[in-house]
Amino acid sequence: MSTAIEEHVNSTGVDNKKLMMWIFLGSDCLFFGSFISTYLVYRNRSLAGPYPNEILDIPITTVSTFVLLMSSLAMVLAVSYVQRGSQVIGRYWTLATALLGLVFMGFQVYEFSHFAHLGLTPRTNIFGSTFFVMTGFHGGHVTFGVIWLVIFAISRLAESLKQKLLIIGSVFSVIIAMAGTMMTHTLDVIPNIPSAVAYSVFGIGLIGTIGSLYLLKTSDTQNIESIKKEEGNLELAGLYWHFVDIVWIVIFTVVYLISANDGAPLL
Amino acid sequence: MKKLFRNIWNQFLGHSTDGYFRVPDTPQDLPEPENDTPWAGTLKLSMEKFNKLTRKNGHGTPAFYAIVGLILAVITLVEFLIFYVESLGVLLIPIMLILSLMKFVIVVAFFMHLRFDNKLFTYLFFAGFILAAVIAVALLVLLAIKP
Amino acid sequence: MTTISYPTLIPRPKEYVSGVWSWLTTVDHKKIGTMYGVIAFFWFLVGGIEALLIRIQLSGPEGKFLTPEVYNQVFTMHGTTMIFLVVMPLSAAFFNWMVPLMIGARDVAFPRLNAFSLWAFLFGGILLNISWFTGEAPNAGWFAYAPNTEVPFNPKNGVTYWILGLQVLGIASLAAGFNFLTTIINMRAPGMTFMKLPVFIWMTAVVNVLIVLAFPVITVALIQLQFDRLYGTHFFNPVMGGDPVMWQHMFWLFGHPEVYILILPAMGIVSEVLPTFSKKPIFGYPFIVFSGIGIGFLGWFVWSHHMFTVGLGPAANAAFSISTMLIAVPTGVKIFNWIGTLWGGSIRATPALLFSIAFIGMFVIGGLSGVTHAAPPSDAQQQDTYYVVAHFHYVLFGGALLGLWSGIYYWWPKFTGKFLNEKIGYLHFTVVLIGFNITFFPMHWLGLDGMPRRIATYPESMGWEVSNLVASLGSFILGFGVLIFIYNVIYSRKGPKNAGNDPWDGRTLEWSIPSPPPHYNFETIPEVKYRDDFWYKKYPELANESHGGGSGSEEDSHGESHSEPHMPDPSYYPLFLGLGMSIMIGGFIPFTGHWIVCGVGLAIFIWSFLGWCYEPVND
Amino acid sequence: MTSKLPKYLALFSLVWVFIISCSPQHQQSTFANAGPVAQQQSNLYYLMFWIAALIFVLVQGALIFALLNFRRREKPIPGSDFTVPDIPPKQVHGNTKLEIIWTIIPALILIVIAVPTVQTIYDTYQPPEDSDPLEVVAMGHQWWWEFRYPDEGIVTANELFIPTDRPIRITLQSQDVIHSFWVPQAAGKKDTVPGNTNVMWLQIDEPGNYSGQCAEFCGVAHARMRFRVIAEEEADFNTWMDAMKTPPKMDTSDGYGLFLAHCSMCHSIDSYNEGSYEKELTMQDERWDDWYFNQEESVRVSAPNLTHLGIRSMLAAGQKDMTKENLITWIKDPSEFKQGTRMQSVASVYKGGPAKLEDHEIEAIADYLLAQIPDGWGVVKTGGETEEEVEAVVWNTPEEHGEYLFVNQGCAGCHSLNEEEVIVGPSMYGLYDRSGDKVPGLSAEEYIYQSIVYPNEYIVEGYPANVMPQIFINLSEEELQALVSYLKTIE
Repeated sequence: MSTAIEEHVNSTGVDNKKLMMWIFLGSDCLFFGSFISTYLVYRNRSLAGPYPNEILDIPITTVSTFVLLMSSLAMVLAVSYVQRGSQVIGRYWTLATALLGLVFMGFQVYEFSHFAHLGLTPRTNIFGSTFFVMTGFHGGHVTFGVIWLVIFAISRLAESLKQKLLIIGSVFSVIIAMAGTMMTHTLDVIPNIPSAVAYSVFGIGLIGTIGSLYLLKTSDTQNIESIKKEEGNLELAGLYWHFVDIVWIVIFTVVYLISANDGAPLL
Repeated sequence: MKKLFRNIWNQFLGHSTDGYFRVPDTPQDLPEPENDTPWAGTLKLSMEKFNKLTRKNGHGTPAFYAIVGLILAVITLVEFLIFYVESLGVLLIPIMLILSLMKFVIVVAFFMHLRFDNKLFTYLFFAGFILAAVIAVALLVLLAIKP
Repeated sequence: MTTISYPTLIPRPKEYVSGVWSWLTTVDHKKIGTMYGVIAFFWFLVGGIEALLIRIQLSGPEGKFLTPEVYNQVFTMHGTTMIFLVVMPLSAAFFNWMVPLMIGARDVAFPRLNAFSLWAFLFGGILLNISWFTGEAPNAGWFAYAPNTEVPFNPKNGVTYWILGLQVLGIASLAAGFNFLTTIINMRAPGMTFMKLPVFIWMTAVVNVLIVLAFPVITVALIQLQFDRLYGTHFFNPVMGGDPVMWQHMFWLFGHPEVYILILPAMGIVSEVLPTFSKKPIFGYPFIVFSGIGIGFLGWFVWSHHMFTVGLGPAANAAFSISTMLIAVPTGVKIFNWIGTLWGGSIRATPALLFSIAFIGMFVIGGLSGVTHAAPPSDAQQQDTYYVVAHFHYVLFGGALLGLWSGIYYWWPKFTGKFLNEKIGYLHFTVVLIGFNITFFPMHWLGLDGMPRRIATYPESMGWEVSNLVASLGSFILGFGVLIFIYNVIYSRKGPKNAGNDPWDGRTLEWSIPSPPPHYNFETIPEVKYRDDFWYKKYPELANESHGGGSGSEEDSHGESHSEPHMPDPSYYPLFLGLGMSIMIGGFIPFTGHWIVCGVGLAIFIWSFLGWCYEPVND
Repeated sequence: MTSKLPKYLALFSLVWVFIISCSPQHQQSTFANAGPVAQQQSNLYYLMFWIAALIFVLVQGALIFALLNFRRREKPIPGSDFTVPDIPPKQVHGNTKLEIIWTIIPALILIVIAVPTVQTIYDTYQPPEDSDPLEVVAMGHQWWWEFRYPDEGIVTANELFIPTDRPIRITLQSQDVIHSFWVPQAAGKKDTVPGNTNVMWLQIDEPGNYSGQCAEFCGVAHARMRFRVIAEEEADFNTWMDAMKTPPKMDTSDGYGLFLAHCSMCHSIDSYNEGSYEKELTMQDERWDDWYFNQEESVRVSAPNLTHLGIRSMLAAGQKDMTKENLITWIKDPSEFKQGTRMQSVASVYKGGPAKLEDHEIEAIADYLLAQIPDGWGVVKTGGETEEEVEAVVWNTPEEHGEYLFVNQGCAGCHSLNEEEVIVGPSMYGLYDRSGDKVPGLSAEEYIYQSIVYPNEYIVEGYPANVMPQIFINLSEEELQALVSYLKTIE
């Protein structure tokens, strides 16, 4: 039975999904490009403190940048091993990537909470608005990537359903705890978001359902075709993850290295 | 003159003659380095090393990726150190931009395999990236100028 | 193949469902295209009624037909509807129908994603229009200039509806953009190199590149405005250091490519219709293609010409003025090439051709008036007046919509196997063209006579009464023309199947298959040797004088499997994913209990996402 | 034949529409140029128009010619039974030379347009260097215009007086949303963007009234945001400027008190005094802040300065002529002329509906406002009203005098005499008893005196600052003392 249309007609010899991933990344460049442009345009325009030079902590962020870079390294190793056929080693590296991603998110949660503690929230000034919304959306990308990678990793690593649920459960409770901390510290100053609880419930619902049902599925379909598909998908996840990394490279440069000394605007 | 530039460009980017971003399969495919340039020998040597580290089908060895990762880490460290050099003044911004652009290119070229992959991807991705950069610069210029 | 056991929670439709569900669950690009067309036409009627309301209000001085508040809502929704719910999706209907047929593919690259973008478009439009029923329709113009859209000046939810509706529509457009680009790049029939693509496909590719690159910008701007409105940030709030000009830049960075997103598909259609009905290949194919690409490219560097009066300074104004004028060059090249195509041809004046000719004629008027406000000093008198209204209606109605109508008359036999009645078609064409010119031509004068846009009423002594009355009368003639078209559709639907596979003596691949096409389109994927391959297969003797390819395919001819083509099965999940996403996004509008709505949407979203994951690998 | 008829119809209707539209030029016509800026702008337009007209004729001509000339004809061959067969025409794919020509020609035409365009951009950007421009600040408000003459210290609204034959440099500002300043006969428009300051210039050569309008969509009453530019000879203009600094005749009618009680929180009426320019600027900012940051409860918002309203010709941002009937209608229910005004939605005397005033009170306010004309200015017709006899009132005691003033100066509009009743300001009940220890160092009398003259020096807890008008400083010393002694008696 001849099936998948894309296998028959393929003008350029590349996979449709990979092609679309690259188009998506090109498009996402504009997405983050717009956020970064906004940040740059609004540099030095805050009318009230705290200003970047009172808030930003370069050493800590350098460490978190390093962590994200290393997660990229882990990611490329994961893809490399899986493509050479070393499924298990590849999955370990995938898990390592996800964990490094989690650590990076931890840094971000700390940073958000700390800033809120120092009096900088999205509502404080224009620096707060641009900073939180931009890094927040980057953090959202990271979170999505971590979920994607964890599901990949455990689809092979864990043997029983019980183990899978255990791993996925623990990773997700970490994410939920982080999100909860972030909400309570920074975002609950935003009046329209009711409470961290509602978000955590949404989060548990979303993640739990996706996770467990996906697991049920993958345990059913361990055949050659699905492995092939997973390999392809891991490569896509890798592209996505590296993209998140390079976005952070730019944000780190623009927000931290270049403008960390910005004080009150000279009017 | 034009030919010389094209040669350097091809060597630098590893274009094969058919215009694809593809590392030549064997060192013999490399164009002969020109003897009258002082760096010719170095280039050949490093390309051999590079080809040894990257496999034919466009996937690097773990060692290769580890080296790339190390380079990235070092650049980050350098950035961190430069940040505290106070005498730089205005120069800080271009230096930082160049360093981070290096990191950016390294990740895209090697981790995302863009250097070894179909050049179509390069066009698609950099269409977005360059446009985003142009927009950022244009907005900065437009909103910074107050008549 | 292993059989997969499905959890009962996530059902799949049977392979051949019928009735309503066959439409709701379809992933077939032709059915999706049809639905795009029907839904967009429904919105066209809605937007048209809004336009008539505007014209009634303005038909005389001191109009009391609408209150200023309602008037603002009507013109905002008219603009938003016509751009996002009519012209874009009508173009998308043609993309859906024609892209696979013209490149010789059996479907688009991601059929389910395609269905998803249809449903997201439908629900996005509904979300936007729900605001009418809560009495809070958006009232700040389709451009939504901050700070008029910030809470202090606009405390009702209208602008929030607008923001979130546009986000959903943006997701729909992006999904479609990724899909069509992948399809065009990767699913061309063997031998069909880029320079052998039909011009319409080229324009589709350019449009989708623009969509993919421009929509993220407006997405970010909308996110920022949404945070301003709902969560108290200060992106566009001048009191806290935000800059309203930044909104304008971001909006027009999207908005100007958007203009080309609207017009280029029509240009593509015209470039298909003219050669067919003059029995000549398109004149200067590479120039037509590259000027299309040039327009798309230059479209990125002219956005500030919408902002000449904002005070960017003389240098920026001069730079953007010149870059804007540059666009006239590729546009002119296109127009001359179209005339060149007609020249010396054997022209058959069907309604499709007449609409295409009218497209060129009206578009020239719109283009020339466009040049007059590419010059900032002259634009200072024209900006925000009815002169601009006249200009962009000549481009978007006289241009885009006439072009799309041309496409409808041209491809209707392919869609349905029946012709649209030609006599009624002439009548439709005449009434629309006359009504259109009577409506919009006086607006040139009104604008130069000092009548600003977006005013709900005007005093008696201004001397604008006659022209406004004429325009209002014209708008009803125009509306009558649309009714004629509807009658034509109904009339033709009742008629017999009278169109063969190739009723117009067509040139491109879609005419080589039955009308309407089978669900798998091509029994065997055709091998392409020439540009306009089908034409030269019919008239091999003409191929000698051609230079539209002919050097043979550079690519290897693929081995073709001749088994019965298997197409992807229908699926519930694109529909429910779109529904869940729209409900979830709509749940951000701050009405009482909106988080519950958001949660319900999220639940539907998750369920359908999972269902989607369970779809078989090979479809 | 059938297919030709529609074309002629179309052509005919086009011509008809064109003739109908091109009626004579009107008051906002961009062709009736009154000054050099508008002149240059329309010169550029004419240049482009004629080039465009030429291209239009050529392209449409070629199009129609091609359509008519290259029709597929299946006509019979004369003298035979055969028709000309439908053979495909010569398959022409293109012509590179032709393509290059029609790429270059438009480019050349565009150069012809671009050069004068850039020149005009720079020419119309700044007033000529050797000129002595009059500085004016135009502020767009929702939905009216404020005009300031910083060099002269004059603030006015909705009517911009300018001298002829002299460049006017206009600084454009806004606090609320984006508006656009446009006097079509004088110059193209430019936006007033909050947070950004724009500059434009114009010049008018002939004396006269020129109408202008906000051209950027700015909310509900956008269509009603008009204004008028009144160009006068230099001498007449100077007369006007002097008049703006001359106070009107002293007026202590009922209308004055009612105005103070209900209108003076937002509208200044005394900008002829020394130093009132700076005061008005601060007051306007305070009103704006009060509304912006406190929208739920605010009763104040930026409002037009009404000084010498009697000499203005238009009412409600250029909506109606300034007659007594119109003014009464306007005060009674602003939405008659203009829906959505901030006055109606914010001020406590309206709060969304018609004015909570008796008809005779409204009439009194209208009379009072129309009587606001500089002393010595020509007599203004106020709808046929004759001057009323003002009865001489004699007071026996300062307390009686004070009571009269309390009612007629508008104090009673905000301050009640009953315990615990709050109208706007604090109740005056038992004032004397609690005044002594409010401010250390001030006796009760001194404190009351200060609170009347400088109300912001001390604000009673629970009441907003800057609400009480700071105009009682204009009362005579005798009147102030009378007020104080009256207030002491309220127990």
